[in-house]
Amino acid sequence: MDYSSFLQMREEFSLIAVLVFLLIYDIFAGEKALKYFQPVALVLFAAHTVLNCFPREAFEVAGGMFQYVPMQTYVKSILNVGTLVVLLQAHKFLNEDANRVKRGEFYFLTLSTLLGMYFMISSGNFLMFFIGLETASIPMATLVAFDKYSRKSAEAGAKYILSAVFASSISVFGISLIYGSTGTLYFNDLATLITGTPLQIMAFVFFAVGLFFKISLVPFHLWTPDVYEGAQTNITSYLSVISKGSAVFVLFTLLIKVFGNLVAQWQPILYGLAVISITLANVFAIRQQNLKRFLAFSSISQAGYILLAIISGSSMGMASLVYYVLVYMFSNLAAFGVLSVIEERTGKVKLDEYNGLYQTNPRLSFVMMLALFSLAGIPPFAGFFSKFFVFSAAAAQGYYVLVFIALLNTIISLYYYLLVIKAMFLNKSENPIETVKSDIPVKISLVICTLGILLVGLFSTIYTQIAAISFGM
Amino acid sequence: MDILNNILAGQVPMELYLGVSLIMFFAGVYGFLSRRSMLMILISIELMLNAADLNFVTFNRYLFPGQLEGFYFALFTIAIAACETAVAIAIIINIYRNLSSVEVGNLDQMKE
Amino acid sequence: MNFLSLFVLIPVLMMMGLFVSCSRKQLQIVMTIGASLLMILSGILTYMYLTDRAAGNLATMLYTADTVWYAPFNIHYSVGVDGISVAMLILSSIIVFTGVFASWKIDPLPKEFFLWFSLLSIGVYGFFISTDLFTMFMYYEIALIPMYLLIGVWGSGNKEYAAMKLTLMLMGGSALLLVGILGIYYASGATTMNLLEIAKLHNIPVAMQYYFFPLTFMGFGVLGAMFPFHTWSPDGHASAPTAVSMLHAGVLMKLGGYGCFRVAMYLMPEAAHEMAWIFLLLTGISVVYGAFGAIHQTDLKYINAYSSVSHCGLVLFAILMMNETAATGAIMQMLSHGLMTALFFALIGMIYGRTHTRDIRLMGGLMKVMPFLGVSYVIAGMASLGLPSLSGFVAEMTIFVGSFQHTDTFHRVLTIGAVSSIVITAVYILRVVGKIILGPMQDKHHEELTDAVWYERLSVGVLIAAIFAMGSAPFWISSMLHESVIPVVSQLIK
Amino acid sequence: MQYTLLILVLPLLSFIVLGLVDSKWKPKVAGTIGTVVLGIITALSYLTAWEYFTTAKINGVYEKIIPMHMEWIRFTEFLHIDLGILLDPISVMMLVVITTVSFMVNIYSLSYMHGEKGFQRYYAFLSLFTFSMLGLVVATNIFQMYIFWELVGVSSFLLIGFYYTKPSAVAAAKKAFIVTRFADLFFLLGILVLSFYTKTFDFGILTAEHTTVFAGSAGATFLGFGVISWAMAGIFIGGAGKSAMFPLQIWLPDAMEGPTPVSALIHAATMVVAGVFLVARFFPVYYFQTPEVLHGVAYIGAFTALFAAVIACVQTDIKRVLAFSTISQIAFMMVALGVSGYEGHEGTGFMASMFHLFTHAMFKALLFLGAGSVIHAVHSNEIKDMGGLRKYMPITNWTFLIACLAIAGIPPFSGFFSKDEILSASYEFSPYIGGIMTFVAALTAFYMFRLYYSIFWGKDYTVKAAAHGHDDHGHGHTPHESPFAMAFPLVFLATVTCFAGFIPFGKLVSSTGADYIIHIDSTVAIMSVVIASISILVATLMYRKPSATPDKLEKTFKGLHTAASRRFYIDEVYLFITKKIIFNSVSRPLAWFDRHIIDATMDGFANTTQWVSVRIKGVQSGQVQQYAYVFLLGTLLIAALVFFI
Repeated sequence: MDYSSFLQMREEFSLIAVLVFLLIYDIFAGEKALKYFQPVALVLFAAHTVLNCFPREAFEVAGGMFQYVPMQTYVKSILNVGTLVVLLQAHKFLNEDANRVKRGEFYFLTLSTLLGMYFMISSGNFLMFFIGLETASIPMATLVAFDKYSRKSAEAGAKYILSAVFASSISVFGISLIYGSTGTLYFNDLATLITGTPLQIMAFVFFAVGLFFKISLVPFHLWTPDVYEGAQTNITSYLSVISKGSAVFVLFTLLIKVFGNLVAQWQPILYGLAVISITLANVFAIRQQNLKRFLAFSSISQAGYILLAIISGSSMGMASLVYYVLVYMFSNLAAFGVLSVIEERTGKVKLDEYNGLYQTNPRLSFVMMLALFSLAGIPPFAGFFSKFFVFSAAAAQGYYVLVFIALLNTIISLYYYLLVIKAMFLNKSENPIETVKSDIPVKISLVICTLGILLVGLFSTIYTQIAAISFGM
Repeated sequence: MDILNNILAGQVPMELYLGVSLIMFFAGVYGFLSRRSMLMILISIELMLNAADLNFVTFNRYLFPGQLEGFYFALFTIAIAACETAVAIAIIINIYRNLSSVEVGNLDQMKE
Repeated sequence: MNFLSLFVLIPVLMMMGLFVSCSRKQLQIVMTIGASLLMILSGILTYMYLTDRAAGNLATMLYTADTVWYAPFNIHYSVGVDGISVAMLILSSIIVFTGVFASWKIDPLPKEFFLWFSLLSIGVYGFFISTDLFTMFMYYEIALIPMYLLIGVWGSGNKEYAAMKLTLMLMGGSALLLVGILGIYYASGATTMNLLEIAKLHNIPVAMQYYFFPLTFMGFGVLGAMFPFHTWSPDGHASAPTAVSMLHAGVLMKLGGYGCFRVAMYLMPEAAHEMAWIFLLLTGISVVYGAFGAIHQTDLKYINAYSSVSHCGLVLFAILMMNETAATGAIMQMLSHGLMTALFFALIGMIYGRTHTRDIRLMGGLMKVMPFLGVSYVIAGMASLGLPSLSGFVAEMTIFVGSFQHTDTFHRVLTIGAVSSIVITAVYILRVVGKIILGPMQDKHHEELTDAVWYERLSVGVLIAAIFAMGSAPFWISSMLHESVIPVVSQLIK
Repeated sequence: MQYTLLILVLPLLSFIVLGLVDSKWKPKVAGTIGTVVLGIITALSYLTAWEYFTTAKINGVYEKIIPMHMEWIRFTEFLHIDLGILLDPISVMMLVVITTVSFMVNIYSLSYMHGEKGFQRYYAFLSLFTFSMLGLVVATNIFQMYIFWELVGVSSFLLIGFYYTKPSAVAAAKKAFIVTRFADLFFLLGILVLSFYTKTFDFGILTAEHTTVFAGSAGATFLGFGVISWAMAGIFIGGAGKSAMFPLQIWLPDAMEGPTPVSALIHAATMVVAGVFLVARFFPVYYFQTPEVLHGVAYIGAFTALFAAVIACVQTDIKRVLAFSTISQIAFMMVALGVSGYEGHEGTGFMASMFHLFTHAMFKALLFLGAGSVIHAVHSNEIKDMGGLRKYMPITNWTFLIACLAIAGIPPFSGFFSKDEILSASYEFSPYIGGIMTFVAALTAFYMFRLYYSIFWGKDYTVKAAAHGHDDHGHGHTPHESPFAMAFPLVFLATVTCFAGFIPFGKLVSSTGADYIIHIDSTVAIMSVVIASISILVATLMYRKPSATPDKLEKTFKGLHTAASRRFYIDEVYLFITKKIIFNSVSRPLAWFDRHIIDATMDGFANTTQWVSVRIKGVQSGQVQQYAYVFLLGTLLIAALVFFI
């Protein structure tokens, strides 16, 4: 066997190299060298991001265990950028005395989950997929419970790990049934072997809920707000964007590649899930006082919108999905970034504590507003374009009613996004949040996000690039 | 009686294994839903995962004897389950430190 | 780069200029220069348009330019103008210009105010120059959102409720609209988003039109304050700051009528024919209902908002009559209503700024202390109730005559109903004029009030001049519009 | 005759200039500008009239001349509003009337309005009015007429509300505008219907004798009447609104809140006869196409004449008396049109109507100016504050008397000639109408002389003023004759009134344009003179000296008297309709409906969402086992649905 073909898994090896280097650095470096740990880590990761952002020819490794298509480069790059932004935002948090000793772990765990996602995305076999999935979710639990002195964090960690394991066991059970009915775990073979027998449908449902859990669709979403609230804000943002982004992409590829024959089954399922996810999450969101919970519900409804792209099952859907994830990443990370800065410095996360924020922190409020407008789908921000494309993809397949329901929901979502904007800009406060000073990495991260929000929509090249290779999906 | 004879003859039919695994799986589910202690819940999850492993192994042995995919999957699952348990136990210990209890019902600070 | 894009570019540059300016004076300079440039630009455009038309250029749209934007969706950035857009651009420029002066001393946060104001004008201008469904929709939404903050921060009264209501209802409209637009795009074969090309294809199946026509029409109709989706208008306009009310009632509501005409009717003529009667009833109700609603109000802005419901209802009403004259009248009514309602809101804002009340029961005899504003108010009122030589008359008469030429009795009877609104209009206009401008002084404190200052006079003066100009010399604008509605109407008659 | 354009343009310019400069110029300058402009256009009008009546006759018929014409706005292929000047006998006659009266009023106002705040504005408005009214009469098409019709309405509104701080003036202005606007609605609808069937607005085409434009409407009926009848009825209602025909007369008495010269100009001589002019303009259409409507005009006119005359007998405000008298006299003109035939002798009514319009304009303006002079002197409108003024104001006294005699129909004053023609036309049409009109003529004579005696005779003036102590102006103030600027118009108009009857009017104005020889029907003439004389005599007996007879009569016919002095409660009916029905029963519920149904529905969506949000918060219980439970249920539900659907 020619192992040299393994070298084609460039992204993964590059990430492993970063990972291992940082682990060794953290363990063996002296006190003085550790000062530069974060800058080194960030630079390394940035280099990794830049080096791996060019798509290559499609290939397979290990007999189809690992399958690469160019689109994955984009997805992975999006995840890379997102992770980089999260790391930048976490810079200050990790420099605090209590956390300094743990920052090696933080990087290691974060990058491990990312590695898991890489494998999940590129998997060509259910075993590979499952390993990737678990690699992505188990370290995540430790990240959620990162602050070991906080009860909330511990509670969130427990909830996350229990729910995640519960979901993955159901999922594994489903995989086992698939195996039983077909005799193979390779995606390439499965595509023809899955013919729609009742057992296979059952297996599909069992398997799929595991991913629905990851994407946090209603009714598999209940863990989301609690975990988002309990976890440290930067981790929440990681969870909400990177973890979810990889899962939706995988869901789409699996539905097309593996379960293409079950399209008559999964389209109505997704239809229903999209409707209730969007609606219920929105209804929950309007009442939230804690901004992290609020964004949790918002991200659930965003996931519902993404389903509109998946449901179309077309290459246009694929392109709009990836684009949506990209835009969603910028917007959500911007919102979480502002949130984390303020929580970090003042400990305030309640909606009414944000009253009058514009008076004291005009720039942060402005970024927050852009992010929320983008999430709500208001032009000229990128969110408008991504929503439009997603709707367009669904409408192209004739799902006008679904699009209509989703659009009606945008009204509700606009309402609660405006509640935050109202708090920041309109409401007056006796003691507003004091002016906070954000450090340079956070500033960079917010600038990246803002530029993303402003420019990704207006410059069509990004979408056209994505769309150009979505046909080879 | 055929089944019993078969079993006695050392030829256990596949359905029986699958039945056991199904019972294990739902026992695990039931345990997850009803147990108070987080440790018991973890054990229930192990049951569920093991049920899946049993499925893999059974299918491999009975239906596709020429290959090893199911066995491998079971092996990997066991390993992953171990990781999960390790992390979960760590978190439960952390919970215990914070709450002096491992009752899952106490995890209700964040809701609505 | 097509020179039409300057209409969008100038506000963008204005925003940049505002961003770097640091004193009120600088803000004012930036805004004045920008608004004047826009005025000049629309003047030049009008001149060029008229000369080109006179030279025999018969294209549906002039100065078209087309740049591919999102190729996979056939989204192009395509611009072009015909007489209707030219008219609307003039209107927008006038109102932006006067709006700047009407909010000369806006407080607090002038910088932010003008920034949002400029963003709003980007939306408005962009909408009118676009010929692409997507960009049109995009600009439409761009124009909606600044409203929230403009009303919420700088408004008065129950502003937060009003701002929220306005934004959400208009978003509701745009939700309907987006489905309609997607439907149009895909039902026409998903080959182009360009209005003109879709119209040329004319291949949307009639069965599909039955779904998408009402969606599109209602979507735009919400912004056009069509009954029963008009309730955002009274609250929203009442709470908005002066310049925003002006721009919103004056231009933004016209987006609704323009869109109904340009998109809904133009692209789906068969359904328009079949379903017009439903909307005719609704808009007919708007016309009368708005007028009656205005009679009972006591807040000046509410009165004007209901009057806008009535007048804008007339716009949609006329469009649905589907003949050239009525359609021309509709566009003229848009212009005329835009001008006079802007004038109204400007005056109300100025009066409110002095008396700190808008309740007509608490004011009286203001003519005595502020003759300029008083006279202007009377002129605005007269324009609104359709006095000849002011703009309202020509517009309304074109609509009435046009509508009445409809061969169907049902339409003519409806027209009679709509015509009756002119009496009701007179009633509420005169009620207000009689109450606050004329009559004895109600409040002793009002004796000390002062008349308008120069920037207010400028703002009001420009609007009045425009109203007079349109009212006394309607022929050129009427013929400019007339030849531009022909493509749409001929599509409908086919 | 291009210069006729100047007749329109000059007052417009004068309005714009005076309106813009407002109080920046001295009152005197503004007044002079206004008056001089009026003087010029009066001269031009006379020139026009002279030139027209001397040259425009072709084959014995006066032709229509259109010296100026432009397209203003085009609606459809056929329909377009033009602005132009149409000269024909009636419009030329109107030019003369309007400019003359307006000129007189301008001169008069120089003194009457002296020292008023807003003097410049007043002159601006007067110019505006003159412009609009002139535009109305020279209109070449019905829409041009409608345009100026509205402008006239608004200038009337502005002038009635000239004393804008006075609530009653504002209310009166509003009322006038809204009532006429209501009538204009029907006018407009009439135009719309008419133009829909005839495809033209043009008077020339519509009123041509053998026109074919009505062919298209043949057989088209609505509720049993031809559509053209409806259209022409609508147009008549428009005219009735302006001319204060029953039941739209209510605004005119209130309009007396305006300055008295304005009443003279607008509400006596010119604007109020616009309705008559309108019917006259459309006379061929009425006559040939819709005779039933024309008869309706006659009946409504007759009723109005009687109705107004009865009320005029009991009013105590001198301007109100004159106002009702105006209504009554305009009704005379309407009747005359209504009963008129078309050609030759048949056309008496038309000619008489125009003639009466002309004479009435002069003597009614004179009456109002005279009344203004009196009011100027005693600072009151009420009859009871006057009396015995003949000693103080001889010129006013004499001119007023001449006007009274004219309106009463005593020869040789102008009113006699025109009224006599009307009466004889009425008798030819129907003896009943004739009888009613004669009775009205008698009433006219009675109430005019009641008025005349109450002002200039009766009790001595100063006594009353003293008795009426609270009147600050009246107290201790001796009335004196008005200055020259006021006296001159009185004298001028009186002169005209004396001699206008001898103008060979029939030669100038007739329904066909051909000569019409006036011949006085001696029976009718003698009868009317006798009856008028008797009425005057009765009035003389009752009012010349203070006597108890009026009070006694008042007591005897208490019901009638009260009803008449309350104007037969028509105002109350209107108030009921507007206040109770429109405002309280339509508008208020509508506002409520808007707020609590429509708006509440929209809010309801929001509130429902909020409510649901609160209700379902229990789902998010915080218990991880419950989450798993929901998770499992969701899975099984999906599985079940996939299998069973």
